[in-house]
Amino acid sequence: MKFAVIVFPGSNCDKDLYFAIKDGIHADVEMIDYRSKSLDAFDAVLIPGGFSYGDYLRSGAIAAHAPIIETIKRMSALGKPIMGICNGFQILTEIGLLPGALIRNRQNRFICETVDLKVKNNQTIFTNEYEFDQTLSLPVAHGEGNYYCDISTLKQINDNNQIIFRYASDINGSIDNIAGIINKAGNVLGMMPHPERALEEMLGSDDGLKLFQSILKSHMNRVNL
Amino acid sequence: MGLVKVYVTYKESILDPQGEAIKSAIHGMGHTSINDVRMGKYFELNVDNNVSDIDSEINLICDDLLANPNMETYRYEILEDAE
Amino acid sequence: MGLVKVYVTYKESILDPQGEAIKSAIHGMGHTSINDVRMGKYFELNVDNNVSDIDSEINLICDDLLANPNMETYRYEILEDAE
Amino acid sequence: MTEPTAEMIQETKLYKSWGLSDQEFQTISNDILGRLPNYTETGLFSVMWGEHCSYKNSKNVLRKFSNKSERVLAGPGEDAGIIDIGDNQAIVFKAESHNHPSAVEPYQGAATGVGGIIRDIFSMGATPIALLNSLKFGELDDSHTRYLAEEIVSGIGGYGNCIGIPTVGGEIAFQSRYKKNPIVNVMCVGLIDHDDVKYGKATGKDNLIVYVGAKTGRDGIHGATFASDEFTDSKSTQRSAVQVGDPFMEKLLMDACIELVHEHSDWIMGIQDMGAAGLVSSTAEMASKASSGLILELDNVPQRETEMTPYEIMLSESQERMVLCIKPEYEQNITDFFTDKMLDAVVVGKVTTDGQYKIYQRGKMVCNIPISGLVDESPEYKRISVKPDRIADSKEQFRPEIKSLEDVWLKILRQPTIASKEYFYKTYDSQIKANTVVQPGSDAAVVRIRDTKKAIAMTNDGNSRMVYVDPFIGGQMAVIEAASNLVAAGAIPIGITDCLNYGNPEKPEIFWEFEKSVSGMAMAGKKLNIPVVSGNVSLYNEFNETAIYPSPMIGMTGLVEDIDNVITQGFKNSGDLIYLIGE
Ligand SMILES: Nc1ncnc2c1ncn2[C@@H]1O[C@H](COP(=O)(O)OP(=O)(O)O)[C@@H](O)[C@H]1O
Repeated sequence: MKFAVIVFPGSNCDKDLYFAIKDGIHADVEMIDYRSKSLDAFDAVLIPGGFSYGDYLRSGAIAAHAPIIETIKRMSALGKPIMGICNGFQILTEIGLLPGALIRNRQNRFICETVDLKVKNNQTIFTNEYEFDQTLSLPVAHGEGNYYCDISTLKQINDNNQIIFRYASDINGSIDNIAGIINKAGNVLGMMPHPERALEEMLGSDDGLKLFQSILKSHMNRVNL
Repeated sequence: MGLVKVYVTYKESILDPQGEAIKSAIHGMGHTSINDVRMGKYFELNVDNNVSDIDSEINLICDDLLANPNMETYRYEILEDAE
Repeated sequence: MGLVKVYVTYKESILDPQGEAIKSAIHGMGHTSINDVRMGKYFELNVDNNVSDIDSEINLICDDLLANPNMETYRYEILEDAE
Repeated sequence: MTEPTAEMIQETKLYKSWGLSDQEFQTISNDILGRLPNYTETGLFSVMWGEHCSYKNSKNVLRKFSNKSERVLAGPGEDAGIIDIGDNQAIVFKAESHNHPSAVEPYQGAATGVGGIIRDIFSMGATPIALLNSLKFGELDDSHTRYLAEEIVSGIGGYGNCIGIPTVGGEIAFQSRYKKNPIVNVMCVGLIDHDDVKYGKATGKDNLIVYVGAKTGRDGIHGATFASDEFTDSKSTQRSAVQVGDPFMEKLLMDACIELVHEHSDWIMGIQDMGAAGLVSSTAEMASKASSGLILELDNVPQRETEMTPYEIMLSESQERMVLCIKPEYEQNITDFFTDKMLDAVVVGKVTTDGQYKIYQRGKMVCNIPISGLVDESPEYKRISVKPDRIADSKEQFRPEIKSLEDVWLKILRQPTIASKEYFYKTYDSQIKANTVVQPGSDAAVVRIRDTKKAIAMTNDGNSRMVYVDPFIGGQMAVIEAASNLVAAGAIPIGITDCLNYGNPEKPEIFWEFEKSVSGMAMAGKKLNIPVVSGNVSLYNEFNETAIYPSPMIGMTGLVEDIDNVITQGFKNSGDLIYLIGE
């Protein structure tokens, strides 16, 4: 299985994600420039955290107009797994692959800490290695991670089981403690916490590992069918 | 050259934590007659005069970039031939 | 209740990194008739009607908090009895 | 505006308002130039001979420090010190103060401080791996102090988080002397392979000087002189000395420079950041290190504003800019390389052999001075040193009377200076890059080095109250505390950087504090065999004539040979035994 890590100007968790795939699950991975025209060679697309274009204007707003976005949308239409972490999540909402928006933390400050979250849906290609309702300890680091959507959207994503992770407690004002959601088709995941920073006990937690393993396993299963 | 001023604010239903923080700072300074503060973004765009349909151009830019319709609204003014 | 709108912008000689980034994004989207973009802050303050000298109060708040005179300038409008 | 002529400058003593003394002006005119300097030249001398660039008041005190050990690869004089950590790897680190800018515009002042120290590290070719910061504010019951603290902390976080370097440690103290003159010291640590080290040299006839990064504007002109100036109420609207940081631009610049050094080392002879005193300081120092001369063409300097004068272009402290010295045959490669990274790179001059600094604008020569005079012949002062009365008087020892140990204990814990700083450091991304083994909250931060068993421990320390009471002992304690913190984390201390923050050195009692505390730090450093490889001096930290406490900050790094030996501060299990070791 081959992963692409998209590098926008200002992405800064790109290498962390690269190492997560290479050293964490020992799969093929390549860093892909935001100007690339094709992702045909890849089985999954990862959009890293960071401050694409400085997060100027609004996080993810300018990246949403980068050349590679059209290609990412095509990959999504093909049903390929696409995962955005932190700034990647913000970009996915900006380009409309995921509903809602990420607004400024309710406490009006950047927060960096390790928090508990619950797996609310383990029947996805991203979470099948976890137990339902399992508690994960994952780092967050964001200033605009407060998930917002209007009431009707909230009802929809609830009804469709699109809420994948919820914070165990309110950390930033996110509506219904939403920490991560998936699209209706089930191939695009966005989450604020950083699984790629939680792969080794030495760094505090290895709860992120199973997420990457899930993607790998889902792919293998499909390929083997 | 024309000047276009664009104002972008959070939708009313959305809590504005910056506005809240500023309000408490203002109250802390003793100005208790300020009941509410909302903070938004303000842009000045300098536009070539030869643009044919400036309204549609500005609306495009706002919808696609300057504001996120999921959470923000915008309005703008066009000042022809500003300094 | 009165509404006061405050606009804060960088002084001309100060770099506006956000404005620059937005400008290139706008150009990238094909709107090359936009020559320049500056980004500022926009505030809406709701003020009690019984304030005696609203101008001096707003000036104080702007000078001390909303703008830093070392790098920013501001202007404001008072809209009496706004919605 | 038409510039005053050389004669007018002499007559009106304009140079004085730029910080040059009569004596210094005479030396420049009579001994160095043999003529009167013009407006631009006077400006260049005034910043290069200012304390910030020339260390004229502190040089002879700084000589007390030892900067040698088996591990030192480069010491003071470079952008940052370099210390060997084995296996062909080294760490590069330095600290910098941004006190004055932060007092005037706390968010941007602190942010641009972080930006500046990061450039110092990657300009040597190193990859920054961690940031630290040492902050001193007034008492928190004051609303202006709370505003400064909030803004300064968000400025530091804003820049570091955006550029993607973890902020892993620091210290914060509160004391009323810092109310109008906060202390903002930032430190950056980088990692490098020995072969990749680059120095800021402009060497080799006809090699080209290339300007990379943000355009030059009128912001921050005379920032370096401003940094060595006292505050008073009347100066509270200093106009030109504030800059806005652009961490996004710096991220592009950083990644590009590191890649350039790694992949295309043969294209470049030297690389240097434009920090305090901008273009003049960077280029003149690069030429001085190689005993070269330089020609600069100002028309080629990317400018954000129109009609900038040579004085303004040379002294501007616009942020996020670098200077390279390259071989002419690679000019096209270099411009293409940077264009691909969304950065402007333009040739603005070339290296000569005559030792002169020649600057042209619109075909006209606007400056022609010997580089040695500008850089190396800056004056050096030995200020008068007098022991303050308060110290002579301190025979009367204060004896605290403790009625309830519990009350006192709680009272101490409630002191903002003692209490947890989590509220602040939680706003710093301390984990980015996924290497932070020990995050803020323990004695020292520990960052592992990927693909090795090694890690680097680091800390910032300095108790200014202690230094105020006894500068010599307080200086020693700063070094000892930092070393203990590193040892407690499982590391061997290997190097020191410092920020020396004091009041006006022309006041004998202040100078005494400075001298004595440096002696204390130097002695402790020598005893423990920890060299001082870089640092920064910030003098004139006063508000309305009242100086801050003498506030040296020790930034220390340590080497963990085996990451399995890293220890954190907290008690681990109930039932574990507690030992008290030492006297
Ligand atoms: N400005 C700061 N930035 C990051 N971390 C900080 C800052 N101030 C304090 N800390 C962290 O808080 C912890 C306690 O700091 P401090 O009170 O100075 O401890 P000590 O006196 O034991 O060295 C340390 O881990 C330190 O790195």
